[in-house]
Amino acid sequence: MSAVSVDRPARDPILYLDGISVTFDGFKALNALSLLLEPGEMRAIIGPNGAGKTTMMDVITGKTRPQKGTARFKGNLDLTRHDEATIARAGIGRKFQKPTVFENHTVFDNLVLAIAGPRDVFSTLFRSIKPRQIERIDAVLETVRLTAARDRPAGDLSHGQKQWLEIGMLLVQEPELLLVDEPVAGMTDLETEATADLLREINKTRSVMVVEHDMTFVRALNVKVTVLHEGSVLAEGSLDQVQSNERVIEVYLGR
Amino acid sequence: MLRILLLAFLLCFGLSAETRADGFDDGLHLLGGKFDDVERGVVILAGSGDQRAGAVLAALQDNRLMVVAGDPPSFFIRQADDSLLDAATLQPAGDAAAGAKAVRVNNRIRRAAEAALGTLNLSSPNAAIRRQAADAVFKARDGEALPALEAALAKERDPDVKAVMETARAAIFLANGQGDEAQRLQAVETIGRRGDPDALAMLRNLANDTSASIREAAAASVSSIEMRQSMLARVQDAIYGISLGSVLLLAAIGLAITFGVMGVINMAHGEMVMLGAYTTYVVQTLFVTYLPDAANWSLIAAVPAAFVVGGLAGVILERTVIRFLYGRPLETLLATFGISLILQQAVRSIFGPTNREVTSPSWMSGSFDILDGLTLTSGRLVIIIFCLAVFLGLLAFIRYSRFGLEMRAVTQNRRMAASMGIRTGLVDALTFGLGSGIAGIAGVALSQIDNVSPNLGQGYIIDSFLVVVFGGVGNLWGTLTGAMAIGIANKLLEPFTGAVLGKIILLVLVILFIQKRPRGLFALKGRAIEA
Amino acid sequence: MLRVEHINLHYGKSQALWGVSLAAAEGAITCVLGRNGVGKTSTLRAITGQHRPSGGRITFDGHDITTMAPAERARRGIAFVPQGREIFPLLTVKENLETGFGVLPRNRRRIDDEIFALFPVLGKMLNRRGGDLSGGQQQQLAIGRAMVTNPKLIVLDEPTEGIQPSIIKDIGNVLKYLRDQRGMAVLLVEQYLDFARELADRILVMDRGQIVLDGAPDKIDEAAIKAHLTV
Amino acid sequence: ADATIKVGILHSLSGTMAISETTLKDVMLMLIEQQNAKGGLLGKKLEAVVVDPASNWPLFAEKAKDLLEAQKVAAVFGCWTSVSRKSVLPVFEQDDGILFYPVQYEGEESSRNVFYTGAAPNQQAVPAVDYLMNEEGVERWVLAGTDYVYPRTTNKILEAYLKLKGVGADDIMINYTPFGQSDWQTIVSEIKKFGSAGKKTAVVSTINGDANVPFYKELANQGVKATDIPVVAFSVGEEELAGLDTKPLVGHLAAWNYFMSVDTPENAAFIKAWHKFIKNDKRVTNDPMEAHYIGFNMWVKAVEKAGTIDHDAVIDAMIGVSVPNLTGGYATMMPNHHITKPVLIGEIQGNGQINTVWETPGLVVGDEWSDYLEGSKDLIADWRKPMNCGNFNVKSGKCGGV
Amino acid sequence: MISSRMPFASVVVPAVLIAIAILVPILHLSTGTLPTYAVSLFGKYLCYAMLALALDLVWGYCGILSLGHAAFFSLGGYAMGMYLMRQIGSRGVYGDPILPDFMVFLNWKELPWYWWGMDHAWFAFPMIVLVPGALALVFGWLAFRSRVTGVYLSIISQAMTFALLLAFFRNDMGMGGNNGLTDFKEILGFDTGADATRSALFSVTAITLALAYLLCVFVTRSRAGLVIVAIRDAESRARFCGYRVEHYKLFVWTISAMLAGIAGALYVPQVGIINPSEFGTGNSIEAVIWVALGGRGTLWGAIVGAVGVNFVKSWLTNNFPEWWLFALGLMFVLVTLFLPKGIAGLLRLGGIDAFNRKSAAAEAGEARS
Ligand SMILES: Nc1ncnc2c1ncn2[C@@H]1O[C@H](COP(=O)(O)OP(=O)(O)OP(=O)(O)O)[C@@H](O)[C@H]1O
Ligand SMILES: Nc1ncnc2c1ncn2[C@@H]1O[C@H](COP(=O)(O)OP(=O)(O)OP(=O)(O)O)[C@@H](O)[C@H]1O
Ligand SMILES: [Mg+2]
Ligand SMILES: [Mg+2]
Repeated sequence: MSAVSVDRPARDPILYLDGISVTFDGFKALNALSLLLEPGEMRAIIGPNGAGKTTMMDVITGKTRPQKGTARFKGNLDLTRHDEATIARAGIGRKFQKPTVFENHTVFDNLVLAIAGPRDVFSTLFRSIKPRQIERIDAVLETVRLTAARDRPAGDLSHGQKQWLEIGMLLVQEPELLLVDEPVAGMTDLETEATADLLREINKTRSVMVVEHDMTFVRALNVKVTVLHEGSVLAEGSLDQVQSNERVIEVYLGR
Repeated sequence: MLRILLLAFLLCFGLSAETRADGFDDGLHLLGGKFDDVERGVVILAGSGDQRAGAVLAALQDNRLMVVAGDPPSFFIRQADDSLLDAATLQPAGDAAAGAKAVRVNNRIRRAAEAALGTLNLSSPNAAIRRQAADAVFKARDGEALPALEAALAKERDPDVKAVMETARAAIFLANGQGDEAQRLQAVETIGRRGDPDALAMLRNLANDTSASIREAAAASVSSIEMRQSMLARVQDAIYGISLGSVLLLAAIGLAITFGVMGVINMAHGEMVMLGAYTTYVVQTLFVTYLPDAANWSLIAAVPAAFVVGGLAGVILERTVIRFLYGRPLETLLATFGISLILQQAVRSIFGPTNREVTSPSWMSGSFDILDGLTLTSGRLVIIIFCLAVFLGLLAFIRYSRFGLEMRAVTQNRRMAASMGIRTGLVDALTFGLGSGIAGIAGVALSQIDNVSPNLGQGYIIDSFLVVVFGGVGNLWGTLTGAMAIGIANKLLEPFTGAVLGKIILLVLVILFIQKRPRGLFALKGRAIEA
Repeated sequence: MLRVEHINLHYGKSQALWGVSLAAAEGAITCVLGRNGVGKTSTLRAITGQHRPSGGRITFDGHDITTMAPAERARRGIAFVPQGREIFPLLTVKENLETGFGVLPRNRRRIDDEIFALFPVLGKMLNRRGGDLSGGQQQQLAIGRAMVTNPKLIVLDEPTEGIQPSIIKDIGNVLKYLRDQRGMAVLLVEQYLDFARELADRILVMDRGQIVLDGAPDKIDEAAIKAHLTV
Repeated sequence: ADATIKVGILHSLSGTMAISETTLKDVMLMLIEQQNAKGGLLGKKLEAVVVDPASNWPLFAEKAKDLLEAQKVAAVFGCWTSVSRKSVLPVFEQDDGILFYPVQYEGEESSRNVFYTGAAPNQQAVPAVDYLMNEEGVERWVLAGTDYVYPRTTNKILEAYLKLKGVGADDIMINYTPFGQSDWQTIVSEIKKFGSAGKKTAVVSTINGDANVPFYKELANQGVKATDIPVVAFSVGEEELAGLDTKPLVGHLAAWNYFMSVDTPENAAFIKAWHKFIKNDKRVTNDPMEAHYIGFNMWVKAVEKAGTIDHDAVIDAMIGVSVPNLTGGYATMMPNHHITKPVLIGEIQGNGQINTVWETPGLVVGDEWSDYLEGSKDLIADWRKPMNCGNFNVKSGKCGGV
Repeated sequence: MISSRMPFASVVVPAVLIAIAILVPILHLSTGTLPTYAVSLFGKYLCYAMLALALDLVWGYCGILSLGHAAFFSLGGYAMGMYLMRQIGSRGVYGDPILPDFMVFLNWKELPWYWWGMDHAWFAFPMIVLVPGALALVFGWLAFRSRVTGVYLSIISQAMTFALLLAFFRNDMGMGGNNGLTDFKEILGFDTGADATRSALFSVTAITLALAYLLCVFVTRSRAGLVIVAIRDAESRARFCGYRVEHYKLFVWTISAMLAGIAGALYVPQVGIINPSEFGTGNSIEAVIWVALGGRGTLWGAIVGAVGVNFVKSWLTNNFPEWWLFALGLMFVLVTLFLPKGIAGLLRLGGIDAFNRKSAAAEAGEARS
């Protein structure tokens, strides 16, 4: 178990995790995990089931408090100290592994809820949505191919459609850092390709962290890959590098 | 005072001039008169030394002495089997007893009879009766009983009874200023050993005693008793707390299943408890009519009966209403509220709106000393034990039985459980039945300490929910801890704040506590919950 | 073994399946493919009894099970690995596996070692609550749980979703093992075309609530499949 | 014009008070049936209008309004708790109705439209304390009650009275409990402790309703015997005892104006009729039932006297009306709208009955404004003309605050 | 949006309310066709409707099942009751110009501080919203901050109202104990018993209800309304969207408590008494039932539910005093079983059906072509 310790670079990384440990009833889900994401970078995270990928995202979004370690966003926001809402407002958006949408709201309203803008009671109470924003939503609906389902309750969508809706919500939220947990699970191969294109497109303006088990997809992203195992980083590098790593093959890819 | 003088006079007279043969008849005849006459009669009877006096006085005390008016009136003693004995001859009474009415007594007469019987019974061959008699003498602290007491003490072999008699003698010494200084000092010590409030009161009265040494001994004894008493008081409160906690627990266990495990906001829970209490009443009535000899054990028979009645009601309720509402927990609140109205009114229509009488069996009445000064009533003890037994049984059942596993699986994911081959309908019905059946059992216990009325359940519903939620929904240990914590806190607060304020403070504390632990004392943790 | 004949299925008033027919044979893997929202899960729901079809007939082992309760179907030998895992979150891994005992005779109630051999992580986490497992671990648990019941037909809804590559391979092997050694019928819903092609004895493609292609993997035209999987 | 005369019955048939009030509804139905059997009133049949205010106080007001305005009843018999009476009071005054209130209460009220047929504190509490003091030699007092107005007022009056009689503050313990209190362990043990100070101690209980059964069960279990510490209760009657095994409670006391055990021909006839009407010869009778019996007969007599059911006329005719009570005497309606009553002290028997052990030599007039309370000792009520006032201040010579 | 399915309700409901606010006094005072007791009775129903509306806002829209709304209702009621008590002045039975009667005979010497100022309408009326609002703010701040949700919140809100019930029962509280506050004489100088006052109170209630309804429509239709419903359905997801859930909850909760307070205040002069049993937990549950019966999550459903249930209850208690509990209980059960969306669901069914059939048919058409 080699914890890669990272010196703090001159320019603030967008995400800085150092020595993060999370323990559940004695079980170490994250073990002195350190990881660094540069602004504008896209990173793919892979690793065996239970390696701690989702838990890491939980830590970054403020859902889980680590017992040890530092987690900073853009150098100044201490992620271990703020709640989910603050962190989301600061510019971190997340797509969940299990699709979670607002089931009683229409697809359109789901996007309205996610769209960038002030989120305090006063503004939402007195300011209604602008035509420009509606256009944006409709554009995103096109992108995620849910235009036909615009006015249907999100709860009626199939599993995969919900995945797409969640991606759409991420798009309109316009966060600086996107955390995407298994975006192509339950998608067809062609959709997988489309998703990869979409993420690459997004990455032009934002930082992205993707968790995925689909190697074709990861390859299509063509970015640096970090392999987690048992709560810490096992390997890092290009996909080809890590794919040839013996340990990675042993614990993850299989022979 | 007058009474004592009179007694003293009569006793002296009676003792010195041998037993007056007609004392008994004089006394007996007076029993037919007004309260004052009766009281005089009691005193005369006690002094008569007659063999029959004991029987007559005992009968008088228990309202078993009957009179047929006349001049002189004739008296009869009603036996346990309702047959009558002639009081004067102690032979079975014939037609003479026709139209006999019970002799009216009041507390004064009961007290006089008790004191008189105490003196009379000091020489009873039965040790238990002697002990009782000595206790009565202790309570009356009647100086005139001293000679009889001394005589009895001299003969006494049983060490227990002897100790009680010595205490009684000590009390007489102290209360009436009898005995010499050494005896009185000895008495202070004896009484001090009792260490209870009675002793405290007696010793306090010695503060102005003529003898300095007695004053000092008494004062020392008083302060040590006071300290002990105030310590005991807290322990006593805690014991009461446990007892209250077990009542709360009993009322809440069923809800811990129907609400805690199944997630049904079961407003009819209280009515299931009520059904259990009414079952107890019905079972008792059946016993009294058909098996009067075993009536004392009807409560035992009521436990399974109440379980079946409550459980059946639960199963029916589940099959006809609740099962359509899974996944809509809040709607269950509405429907079960409606059911609770219906059940209450149904019971009101069937049994009438007034309370029903459920008697306590002899093995549940009375109280006993845990330590001297610390008492717990037997009924409460039985309830504590019963409650823990029910709790542990249920816990084991849920943990280790196949049904327990299926029950938990069904409540966590009904659809998937069905796909695993679990007959969810059956499991649901039985689970709800189990919870309701246990509520029924709680009703048996509550019938012992509370009203058996259509409103019985209403009194417990708020507390039950509070206990389950405070302990942490879905965790039986939480329910146990919650009930005990609330019970004990309540009883520790009560002496300081009074019952009303104590309860308010407790509620506020619970509210504040939930802020600290938003999922109760024994919160379920983990991803599944937080999502 | 399983025969689905012309079933329709409605959610409320909206229809999700339009006359779907398919069959799953003993000792064969039947694979259903299709885009998101075309009705794959709905078909499986009809088969496992979680949603009653509004028309058509389903027979299993020659018995009509169209309206049979899900638990009865399980008892007759249909096991289900649902989409979204549907783990019992507060039961331990062991207890999750044991829920399958209900359909077994008393003397057969044990968890085969092959399950732990296949999914070692389950053996390691026997006493952890199902809900606490990672997504992939849950998926493994769901498959293991279905195997416990020793079924005649095992129905899997996208079982590879969220599972690490090495285990996906293992799952493939398991399915083959179940088919070949146990002679089970396997009905598999997949999006992962390569995986499906490698395993399947027969491929069905769904689109908009209907079966649009049906045939052996080598007979069926790759381009036609792709066409239906594209938007 | 109407073929019948309507009589309103305003008793809770559901909710917490149903336990007490349902019986009173039944008694009223019986009395009305009996009156109709006698040929009705003013040549018309009486018709009972029963409503259910469901132990909900605002609902009492609503139902009262309905009875008076929509049903136009000639008189209403109803209420049990003080608060229900307080709730309907403005309605009766506004609509000029007639209410017969049959339950013992705290006094401090006199309305032109209400006839109080239950006991005022001086017809129950004070004589009971006298009895304990004189007959049982009690020197130390526990005043235990439910925390609401009736016990508060009664205890206030008793405290003043006891102090007047030379009882020291140390020898009085006052304890209040919430409604529906069901765990009495602490309080009973405190009472025991208080009572073991060497002075004869008694408990004066104004514990209300449902709380009594658990209280007495706890007394029995902790072995508090009447010969040691007698408990005298003002709200426990035969009906409440019916839910209890009274054998361990023999000798505890109750103070009322009527007991079922009273041996008079009127009472025997009443009990017989009651058993026949309710078709159950196990049912008991109690004091508020007698109060309704008296109230109803008074109203009948007053209507006959006035020759009309017109409210004003009947209200005026009521004063001075005298009817037999069930204990062998007469109840007379006084100008303050309270009636004369004998005060009986009884001891609980093993069979659930209460035997009279003491009785006031004559009848006691209900005293609406207590002589022992600061604010009310100067007030009197007299609804005869010309005074026609419920709170006349004898000091200032003015009627109330007006 | 939830409410957008019934857009015309937001016009119809206030219009109906305003219409009866005008019509009822006319019918009552000039033609006399409406008896006084009916006016007060319906006035009471409208107060309940406002309570139901308040509850629907927190429960139906925000998913907070409050079993403690009776507390806010009663506090508003007590504030009004205190004002009315002070208006009695020296007309009380003891003629004390300052102290209410219950204080006189329990020997209170002076007015406790919390009664100060309650004789002035300008001080007392704001208290009607401020007191329940403040309690809601404190309670809500504590509870929402530490993320107390679901049944835990329901039960502690019940504990809150139960504690208040016990507190107000105490005579030492200086609120009249069990007897509460009653025997009011006048409000703002008008005789509380006079027909004109009763009519006026009714109209004020109807208009207030209309305004409250519009306020609720505004809140639920706004974007904040969307957020509130989102919180109801997936609280933690809403957090990840960047919404401060506790602020939204606190906002809705406090508004709702204030509305409940106003409802209570209007209720008291119309029924003539406020007593601690109004705090009863049963009352809170009943209010929940009105909402559920009318249709949780539709504002007009809450109003219909409250008026409907209470009307039926009044009618049953008058006509079937022995059987009404059976009927009412059965009604609750049947409605839950057969009208899962309440009365509102029943009326809306037609609309939804049509919508679904159309879109399903459209899809089907596409699929076949
Ligand atoms: N609340 C919890 N209690 C106990 N164990 C937990 C808890 N949450 C997570 N774990 C454990 O922590 C480990 C990491 O889980 P995590 O969900 O982060 O894995 P992952 O890398 O996302 O896996 P996957 O690829 O399967 O989604 C797992 O072994 C899981 O069982
Ligand atoms: N519970 C439901 N209520 C209403 N409509 C539903 C429901 N579940 C699914 N649908 C609709 O039925 C159609 C088929 O859904 P289904 O879940 O069967 O798709 P699927 O083929 O399994 O898709 P995926 O690959 O995304 O899982 C979709 O249009 C979906 O929106
Ligand atoms: Mg994961
Ligand atoms: Mg699917």
